[in-house]
Amino acid sequence: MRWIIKRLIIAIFTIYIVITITFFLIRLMPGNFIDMMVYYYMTTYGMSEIEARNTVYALYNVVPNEPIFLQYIKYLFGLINGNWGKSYISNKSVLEILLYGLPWTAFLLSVSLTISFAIGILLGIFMAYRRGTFLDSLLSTLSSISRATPNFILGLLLLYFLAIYYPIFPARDSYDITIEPGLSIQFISSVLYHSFLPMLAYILTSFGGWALAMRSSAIRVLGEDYVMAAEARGLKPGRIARTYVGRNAVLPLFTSFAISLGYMFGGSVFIETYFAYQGIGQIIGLAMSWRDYPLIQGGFLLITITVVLSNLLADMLYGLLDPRIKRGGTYGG
Amino acid sequence: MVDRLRTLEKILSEHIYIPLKILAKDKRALFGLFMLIAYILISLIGPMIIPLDLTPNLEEKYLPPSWKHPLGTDFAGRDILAQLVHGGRDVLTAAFAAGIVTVGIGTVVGIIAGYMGGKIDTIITAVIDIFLTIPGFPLLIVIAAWLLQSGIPITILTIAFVLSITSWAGLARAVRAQTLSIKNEEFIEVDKCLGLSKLYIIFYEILPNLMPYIAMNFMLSSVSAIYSYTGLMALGLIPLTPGNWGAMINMAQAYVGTITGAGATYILAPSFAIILLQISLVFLANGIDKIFNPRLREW
Amino acid sequence: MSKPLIKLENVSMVFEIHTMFGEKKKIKAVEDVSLEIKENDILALVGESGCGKSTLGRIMLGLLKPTSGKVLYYINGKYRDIWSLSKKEYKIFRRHAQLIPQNPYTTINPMRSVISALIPPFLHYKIARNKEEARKMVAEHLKMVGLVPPEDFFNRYSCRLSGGQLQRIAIARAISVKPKFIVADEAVSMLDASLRIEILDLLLRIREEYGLAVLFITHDLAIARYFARKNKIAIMYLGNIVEIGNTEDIIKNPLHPYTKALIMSVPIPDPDIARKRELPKLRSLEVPSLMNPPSGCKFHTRCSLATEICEKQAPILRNINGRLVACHKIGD
Amino acid sequence: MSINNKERRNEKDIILKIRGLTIEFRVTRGILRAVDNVDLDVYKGEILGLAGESGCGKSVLAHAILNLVDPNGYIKSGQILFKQNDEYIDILSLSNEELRKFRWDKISIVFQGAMSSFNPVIKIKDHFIDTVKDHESNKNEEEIVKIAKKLLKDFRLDEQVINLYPHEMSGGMRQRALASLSFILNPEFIILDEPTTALDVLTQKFIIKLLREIHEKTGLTMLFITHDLATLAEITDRMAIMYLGNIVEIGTVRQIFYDPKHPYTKALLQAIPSITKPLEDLNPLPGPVPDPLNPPSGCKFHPRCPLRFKACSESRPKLIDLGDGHLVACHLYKRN
Repeated sequence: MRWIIKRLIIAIFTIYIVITITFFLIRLMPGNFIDMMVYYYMTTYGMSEIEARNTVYALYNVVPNEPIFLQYIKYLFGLINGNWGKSYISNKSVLEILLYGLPWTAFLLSVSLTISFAIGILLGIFMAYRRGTFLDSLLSTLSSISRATPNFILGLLLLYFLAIYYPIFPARDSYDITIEPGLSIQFISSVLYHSFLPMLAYILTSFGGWALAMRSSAIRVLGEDYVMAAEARGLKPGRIARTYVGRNAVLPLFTSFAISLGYMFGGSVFIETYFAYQGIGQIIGLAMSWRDYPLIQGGFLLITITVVLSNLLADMLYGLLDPRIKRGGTYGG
Repeated sequence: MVDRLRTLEKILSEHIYIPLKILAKDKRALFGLFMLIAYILISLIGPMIIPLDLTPNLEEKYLPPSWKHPLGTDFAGRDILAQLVHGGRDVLTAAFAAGIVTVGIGTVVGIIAGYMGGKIDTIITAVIDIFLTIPGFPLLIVIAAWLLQSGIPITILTIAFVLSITSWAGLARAVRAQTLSIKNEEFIEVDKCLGLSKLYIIFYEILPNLMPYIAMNFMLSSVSAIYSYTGLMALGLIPLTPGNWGAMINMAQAYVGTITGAGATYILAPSFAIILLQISLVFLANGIDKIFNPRLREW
Repeated sequence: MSKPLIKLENVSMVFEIHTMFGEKKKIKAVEDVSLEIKENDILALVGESGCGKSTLGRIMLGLLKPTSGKVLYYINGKYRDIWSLSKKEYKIFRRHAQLIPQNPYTTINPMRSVISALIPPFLHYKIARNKEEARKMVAEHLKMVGLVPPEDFFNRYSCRLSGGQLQRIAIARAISVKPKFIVADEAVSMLDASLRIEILDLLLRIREEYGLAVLFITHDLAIARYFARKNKIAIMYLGNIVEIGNTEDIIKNPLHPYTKALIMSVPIPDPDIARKRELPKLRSLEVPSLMNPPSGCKFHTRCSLATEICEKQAPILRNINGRLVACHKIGD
Repeated sequence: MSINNKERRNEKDIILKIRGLTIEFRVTRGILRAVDNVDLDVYKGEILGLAGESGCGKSVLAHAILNLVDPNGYIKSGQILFKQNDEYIDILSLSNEELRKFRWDKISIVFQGAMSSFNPVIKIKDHFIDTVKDHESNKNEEEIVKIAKKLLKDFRLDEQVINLYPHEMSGGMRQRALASLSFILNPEFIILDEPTTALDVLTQKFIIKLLREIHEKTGLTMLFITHDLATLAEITDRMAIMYLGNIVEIGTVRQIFYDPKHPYTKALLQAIPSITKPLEDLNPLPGPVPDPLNPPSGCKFHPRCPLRFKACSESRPKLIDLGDGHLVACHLYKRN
């Protein structure tokens, strides 16, 4: 229990740190960002200085001549109350824009992550059992290639070959916009059809990392005495693979969960931009090219919160799977 | 003179022949090593042989591969191979610089946390945990956006530094764990009894055991640096460097020729240049333990 | 006999363990131990795993600072607490007290060759003026511990050496700085039975030549008897010394109930004798946890003689027939 | 006690026959022959001790009886014959499924590292349940738990232990739990691979006594493997001594301890300190242990043997019977 609380505290602290970074990055770093922005608006859009200044202050929730500490507190409370600032491109609330994109990204990533994790684990345990064979070295090579290929390049190639050169799959959008969104079969199949290539890009570039991690973890477990003991007891091979090898080998993989999810979220900026898929990634990509800072920061914050929460979930799952965490302590000597 | 030659022979055998012999057992790592060397050589020597001419020559645009243009030409009739060769230096410098900075920060922080222990360790571990959870690439975008606006020039070194901010924590954690376990080994206790200094213990006892991690992480940080650097450039989120493979991808996307298929090599060439480099680094990283492990050295 | 070289006065060691879930636990590894080792003498410290004997050895070497009590070392004509020595004096103590650890495979760094692990002490104390001289000294020391020709061993790593060879290297490394006091912590317990006597004989010979005082830590009474045949044995149980006396006296006539049980349990390589021996009478088989040790005499939960007083009051070491025993039930 | 049992053993009482067993391992520097052409008989109802120093192949040999070999090792040749209904079946030629069903049901094994022999993420109870279910699928969990609790009690463990995870028990408790697990399917033969090595002396003594009691009560055949000759003196009926993959001597426990024939056995017995033996009787074993990858020619002990002569380096001696069932592999002896 205390362990969960500790993880929770670290999670909250991480989010707090990220908020603080985004706040101070803009306000305290050299080059006086606010003045720069005012200058940018003046030159780019031909505003007068006062006009530009007011626009910038409004966009970033800045009250002029207010002590920085007070601004900071206000910023924090603003965030908690859902006031994440306003987007400069659309003049809409940042949180509103992001929350529109979140479900699409969450859908894309969670399905891709689940599938690649599952493929990786099965492949990894298979390679571990067949280690040293030709099949193992072939699959390891494939996994290394998967691990090494940048997802944006694969996404681009898939887009180029399977959507543009041979238009088998749609090249843009998360669903056919002529279909009314709803729980109709038409809509759902359209969503799946549109998400196929982006998911493929994620899965093909991330299963390899899991597979290699699982392979080495499973090889380590296969060398453990309890696996040989299980074989000696005449347990069925399936049971040994699942309860003895699989379960113990999966445990260390949970530690790399956050890193991998963060990596995939990073990739979403590319994938969603290329496929014009209306998730957070595309929003951030657009915000970046428009220099829409409130939106960029909001997006970063939202991604961080998602990653931190998913990580907390992974930690809890880990606690459930590993009794050494759940019940610590030794009985007797 | 003879003595010097003998030393040279010893160094060659110790640092080149034996590692290669060991690496030869792992075909993939050997492939990775040779490819990496090839990339470095091409980036160093290539620009001297193949000149880069960026003046547009619209009569020659979207030419298919030929003897004159082995990889064809781009939308402005410029040789693709020349751009590819000239861009390598930029990518590799950024990658290795990021690798060095990452490894430097990660190793120092990890050793301090692991060796000192106590409160310092608790604090550093918490920082490591936080940095591991913060999604690196999105943070990179925020920092890049801020850099663009703040007037700080974006050079390869700033990029390397920014890339390392998001990737040192993984190595620091591994180094810390390793340091902690070595610290309690009996040979360290014996060293302490013999009165050998902390610095001796860190440099001569702990560091050699960390070398595989350090070398492996150097490769892997380079991999993620290449990913971020070329990726950001491919999306046009940071200023383009002419010839940089990411920049080539960016340009290729922007022009219709690649969609019609006439300039396919313009998008394929840099893509495969990046993929192949990444694969070589990953292969080498996976095989690196073999080079450093004395158990495998003494056949 | 000669004067004590190192003395422990009421030394206790409490470890605070932070489990990975943030809980704090206290472990009393060593409790109120007083003993001394004379110059050029051997004390065998016998106890089962987890009784605190290794911790006690680390305390005597100055590797661990006891939470209470003093470690006194005879230096420049006086007994001085090793934790309040001047820098110069500490350097002398540091050179005098050395360790031979248990696991031969971790006595030198597996990533480093034999020569690179053996040279630094010679240079550190300026015993050798340069590397070349240090190499010669390493060769001499390797010869002294029976590794010939020494040059064959210079560039080897621990993975290519046998347990016996590595333990010889550990001895060579410990004596390289000409110490006066050595803690041998289970120095032969990981070696094959056939090698043990050989290494013990080597250690005895070196001890004789150098005039070393040795704290010989082991869980094996037979080994302790062999090594400390003319000297003393101390028996340890859950952080306390329960009995100290001359080796043969203790083996032939143990007084403390724990020592008795221990001696009755030692396997004997003689089928006729082994099968006639009885199982020691114990109230319980479970060794209590150090995190939650029994009150009074720590052995009372298992002792068949235990009465009320044993649960309430911790016995102190008393002199009984020229031997120190900590038991309420003996000698009255 | 069967210690003075001098009767000639009957050929048909042999429950396990090992014939010409050779096991090799692929290691970085080459091929290591861990078990080299070994013949061994185990009689029904006896406790046979198998002794040897680390790396002599005794554990490899014992594990091979259940056809368990590390992934980098393989059984090169030989037969392991187990008597079932008056017929011998070769364990090494069983199909995977037959082998799986054979294991634990006929022969079970108690491994050295009790800590690591349990799956850390499941309870003790589940180890019993998994084992029984994969052999006799008709038993329900309650029945299994009931039997398991009884077995744990036989080994003086509290019933509640069954609900603990392995890491929640002490080393002595785990070792006893592992021993009770080996009885769950009522095997005919139990292999004990250094079952007491990691334990403290008092618990060790207790477990030895307990095993002896159980043996006398049930007449179970046991193979007891250890590097500690002293422990074998207390528990076994017969002993086999191994050196570098070969069995060099087999005899009753009294024959081995009071009348050892092989020079290695003699030297080994002289090198073990004891609290009863006079110290002057102790002698270190001469010479270094040879590199197992390059074993000496002929008799593998000859470089260290004080009695070696020309034939010793030329041909490998075979095990010969000296009468009384005392077997020795040494050129000093001629067949009786």
